[in-house]
Amino acid sequence: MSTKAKEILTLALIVVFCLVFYIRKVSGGEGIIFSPLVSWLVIAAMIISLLWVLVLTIKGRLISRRVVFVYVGIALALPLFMPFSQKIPISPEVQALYDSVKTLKPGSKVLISFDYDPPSAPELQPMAESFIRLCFERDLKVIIMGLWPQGPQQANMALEKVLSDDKMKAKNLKYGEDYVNLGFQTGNEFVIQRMGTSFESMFPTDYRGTSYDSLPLVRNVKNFSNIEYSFNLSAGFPGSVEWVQIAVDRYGVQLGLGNTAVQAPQMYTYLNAGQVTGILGGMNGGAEFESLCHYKGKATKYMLSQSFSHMIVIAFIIIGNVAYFLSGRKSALKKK
Amino acid sequence: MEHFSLWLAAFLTLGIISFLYKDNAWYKLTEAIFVGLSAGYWFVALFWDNFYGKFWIGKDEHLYLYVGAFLGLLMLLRLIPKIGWISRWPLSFIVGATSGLWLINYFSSNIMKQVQATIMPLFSTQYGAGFNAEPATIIGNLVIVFGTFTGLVYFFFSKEHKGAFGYTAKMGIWVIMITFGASFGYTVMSRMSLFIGRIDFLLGEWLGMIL
Amino acid sequence: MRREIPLIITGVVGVGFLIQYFIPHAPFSYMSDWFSDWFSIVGACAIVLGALNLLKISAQKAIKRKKDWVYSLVIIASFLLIVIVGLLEGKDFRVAGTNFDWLYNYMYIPLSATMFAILAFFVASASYRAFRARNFEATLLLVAAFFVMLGRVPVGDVISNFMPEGWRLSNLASWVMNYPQSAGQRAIMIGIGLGIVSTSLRVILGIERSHIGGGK
Amino acid sequence: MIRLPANLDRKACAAFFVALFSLFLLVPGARSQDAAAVVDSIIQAVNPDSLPPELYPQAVTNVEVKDTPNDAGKSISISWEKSVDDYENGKVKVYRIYRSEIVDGQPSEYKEVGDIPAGLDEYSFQDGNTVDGLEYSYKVMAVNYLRENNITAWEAVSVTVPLGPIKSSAQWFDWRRINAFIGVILLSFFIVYYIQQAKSGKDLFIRKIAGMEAVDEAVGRATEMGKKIFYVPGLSDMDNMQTIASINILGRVAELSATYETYIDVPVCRSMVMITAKEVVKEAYSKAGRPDAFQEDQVHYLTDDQFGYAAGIDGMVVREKPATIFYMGTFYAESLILAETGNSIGAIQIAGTAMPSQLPFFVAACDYTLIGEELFAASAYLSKEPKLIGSVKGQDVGKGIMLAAIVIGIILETFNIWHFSRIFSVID
Repeated sequence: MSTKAKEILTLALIVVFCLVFYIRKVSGGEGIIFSPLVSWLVIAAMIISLLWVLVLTIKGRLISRRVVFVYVGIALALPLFMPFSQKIPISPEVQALYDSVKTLKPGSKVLISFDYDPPSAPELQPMAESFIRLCFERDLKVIIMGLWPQGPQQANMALEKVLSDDKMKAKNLKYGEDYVNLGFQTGNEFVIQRMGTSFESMFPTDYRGTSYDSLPLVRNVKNFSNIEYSFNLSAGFPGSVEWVQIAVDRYGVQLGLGNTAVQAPQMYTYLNAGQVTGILGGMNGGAEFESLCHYKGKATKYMLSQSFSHMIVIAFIIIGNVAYFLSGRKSALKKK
Repeated sequence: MEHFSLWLAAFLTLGIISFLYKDNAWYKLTEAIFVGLSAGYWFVALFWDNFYGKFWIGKDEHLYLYVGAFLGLLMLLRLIPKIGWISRWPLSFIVGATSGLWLINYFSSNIMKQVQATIMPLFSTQYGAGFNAEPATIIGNLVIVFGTFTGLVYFFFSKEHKGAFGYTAKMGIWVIMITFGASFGYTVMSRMSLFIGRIDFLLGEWLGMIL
Repeated sequence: MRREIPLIITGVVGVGFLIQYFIPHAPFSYMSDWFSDWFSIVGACAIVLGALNLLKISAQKAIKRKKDWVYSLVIIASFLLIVIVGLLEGKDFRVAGTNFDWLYNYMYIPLSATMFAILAFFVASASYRAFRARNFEATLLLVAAFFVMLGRVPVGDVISNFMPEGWRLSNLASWVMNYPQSAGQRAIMIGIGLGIVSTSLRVILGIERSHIGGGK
Repeated sequence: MIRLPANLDRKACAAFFVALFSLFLLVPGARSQDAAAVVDSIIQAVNPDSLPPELYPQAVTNVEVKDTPNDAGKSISISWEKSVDDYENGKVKVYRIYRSEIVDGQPSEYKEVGDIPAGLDEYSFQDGNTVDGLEYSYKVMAVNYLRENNITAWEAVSVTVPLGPIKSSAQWFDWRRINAFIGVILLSFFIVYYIQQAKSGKDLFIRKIAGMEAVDEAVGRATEMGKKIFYVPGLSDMDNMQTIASINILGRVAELSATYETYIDVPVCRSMVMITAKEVVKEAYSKAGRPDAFQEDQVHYLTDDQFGYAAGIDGMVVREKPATIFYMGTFYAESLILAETGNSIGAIQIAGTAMPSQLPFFVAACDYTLIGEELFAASAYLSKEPKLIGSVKGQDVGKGIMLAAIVIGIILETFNIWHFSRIFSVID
């Protein structure tokens, strides 16, 4: 069969697969979950095939990029159907963040800045949800804003999720009194700088168009000195670096960070220098925070996929090095 | 419409993923849509957020905004080839302002702040606390001081990296390599999470396979 | 004059924005705010030039029937589609339920989120290729990455369960992140700070002037 | 082309220092008068009959109101020590600050300007909403209350006597930043000094920067293979020093490729960068003596969008297969998408960025990487212009001073001699 024919066949199979499952979903089909036996079989099959790849490599046949891609895809997708759960160890920087929130008195005002957009939501949305949940549980007042245009929409999604919980419904939380969403403002780090003198000048209205003055929660909040704690969910610029440099360094704000795992390493210098109280790094940080808050959210659910994908990457690094050493450090292996 | 929306989103998602296999017509189509759509998206966003939201609404109250509009106008003179060189004026303004602001901001945050954080008592938890640090902290402090010192030596440009100086610089690049390794390792995790998000869309929201 | 005036503007404006940091009094206190607003407005004007450039090059490609010219038409069409929808929508173009919002949610988001997400694959293939113990530096990179990668997921602690509390892989990963990693970051940051100060000064003093271009 | 007067640089240096030092002249007359008013408090119970007296907390003590120092005005600071009833589950739940404008010597109505929940040891509040020049009077209240289901059952309030009158004003120099001021002047001095040294003909050494060493070879290879060079100037706009540094490097690389008669393609994602890069490449071509070879479309805009830009460049890379790719400037997550795709077609890749989070990817996937500060020194290295090299020498002296400060400081602090790190403090 020619390559072209193979490609068309594969494409057709994918289309059929999608159609079958889509029709199944539309007609009310439930999600799929593997039984433990099947799960173990899948894992065993993956290990055996990896060993096979190792054998091939030792024999001198290097695998192509595409094979690596297929393995990564499988390692990320299949664990979502497995019924296992795992214990999550808590790292000190997550504990520190949780503790610093716990020491706040009920009624304290917490400013949460949503500085990310949907592409980074898989990592940051679970943190947002569990942080807001924690604030509400401890009767803290939540003020939301965004330096990224799509941030406040993400905040609304998180709020909706948290408030739909029965425990939260019982608290009878009111918009404007217990939480408020000030919306998005352009100007990147300059927004933070100007908030140092006046919140109202940057957010004359909230995202619904209600004027700042008529929101009881923020009416008396002039600037950072009226905020007890702030939390920044950040996926890049403008984000944590700007919050630390301006809000912390210039206005002495107490700041906690929720970062994508890419950004997190850079933030450890700030943690060390005492500029931030704690860091949630990546989906793992989110899962740790969820377990501190005794809540099973999406971060916890996805941790299995996460672990699997790490194992796959590590496996390939080992395979790559085995091949490298067996080839007598020939530079021929350097490319592909 | 809802079916169409989901299938369209899935079509575009899979189109990008198909690039992993090889460059193909599907990817070329999605790439073209992406480039055109995102350029247009930012065009609209900048028009409404910056031009309308910042300038048009605020111009009567804040007269200084006219300066921005004037600079923008000078920039647009580019469209008239004969006097296009005037657009260098707003550009020099921006470059000048950026240099001034960055000079001082990075001096305080990257130099002052980081040097301050590096200067610490090695055997105490903080200045004046006496020799109260635990062995792990002391080792940590030593590692930080050693790493920062050697790392900075690596960045010396005006001295040849030879002799003792060269060895120090070499250790500096080792520390930097460890830093890169750790960052890389951390990022592997982050990147995996992102694709989990897309799988959640494809297999969950679209095909309804995930519980 | 084509070079002098820009040089003078750069120098004067540069010094002005440098000293504003030390002067809390108006108008210096407003300068950085002003600049942010001005820059936003200039950016909004400048994107017209960029968009015209994109349209021009795509149109040329289509007219000359160069290879893959059909895709150039797709670029033009999708650009015009979202711009027309967005401008007709008015200033509340982002509100949920608008046509712009639909384009955003069902076209823009899947595209950009997926482009972001295929990094998962590139990161794997890059590690497969790059993490080889080729020399001492590469080995250090490999070892640090290895510990952090394992230590940051629960599996790491399952493997290192035999170690006493406080010495498991997750603790080790934290230690690496907190100390050697921090040290390296700090050296890089101080270096960057010095580099930026020096480059800014060169620009302000007019020694580095290639950004101004040439001509009379 | 008009030549610049040779002494312009010196004039510019002089002007720069005059501008900096003239700040000092502004300073003396502008120091703030800290009109501080310390008042003992007297209990003024609100509605004394309505609640049992034991519910009332003691009022706060040692209240101080003053114009917030080192600021742009419009702000008054109030600080106080906690009430004796401020302890865990004590009688103070919250402190409220009230303000009134003084008109004709008499305070008008007091209105709440802020509150702080109890539970701290010392309190300070900044009222950032005053009008400079007007006189104000303040009161601080210690409040006890009972609240059930968001409804306040009762409140017991103890108030201080009116504090003031007090005015807010703006200052001409921020004394908290005097250390940064001196530091910037010192560092600038060294840089300018070595620039002068270099200009007067002193030969200054600059070490090899591996990535820049390879530029010749990389451009040469593209020429041999008859393929293009891509130059990607990163994601940021002209308001970022990395982009400016990248544009400077572009000037040198474009000149080189013009000399070798190799096509350099610059896809950009910001319109202003496009304009600047066009000027730079055009100038490079005429410097190389081939002004006619420059094409307007060599520098072209794709999209402002991060991943749209990455998708576009990926497509260009796999279709046009450039021999050499430069990535210089600010990069975020797209760094690895670009570098891996470039690697898959076997291009020589030279990267440089000051984004610490992206450096590892470039190091892993590219042939050469400029790490942080090297990006800023690269244009000096490539140009070999004495003045630029002089500035690099000056920045090295700055680095030396930092290293010395770190060593001395650590010795002083470790042996408890002096709290040295304070002089680098940039907060307050």
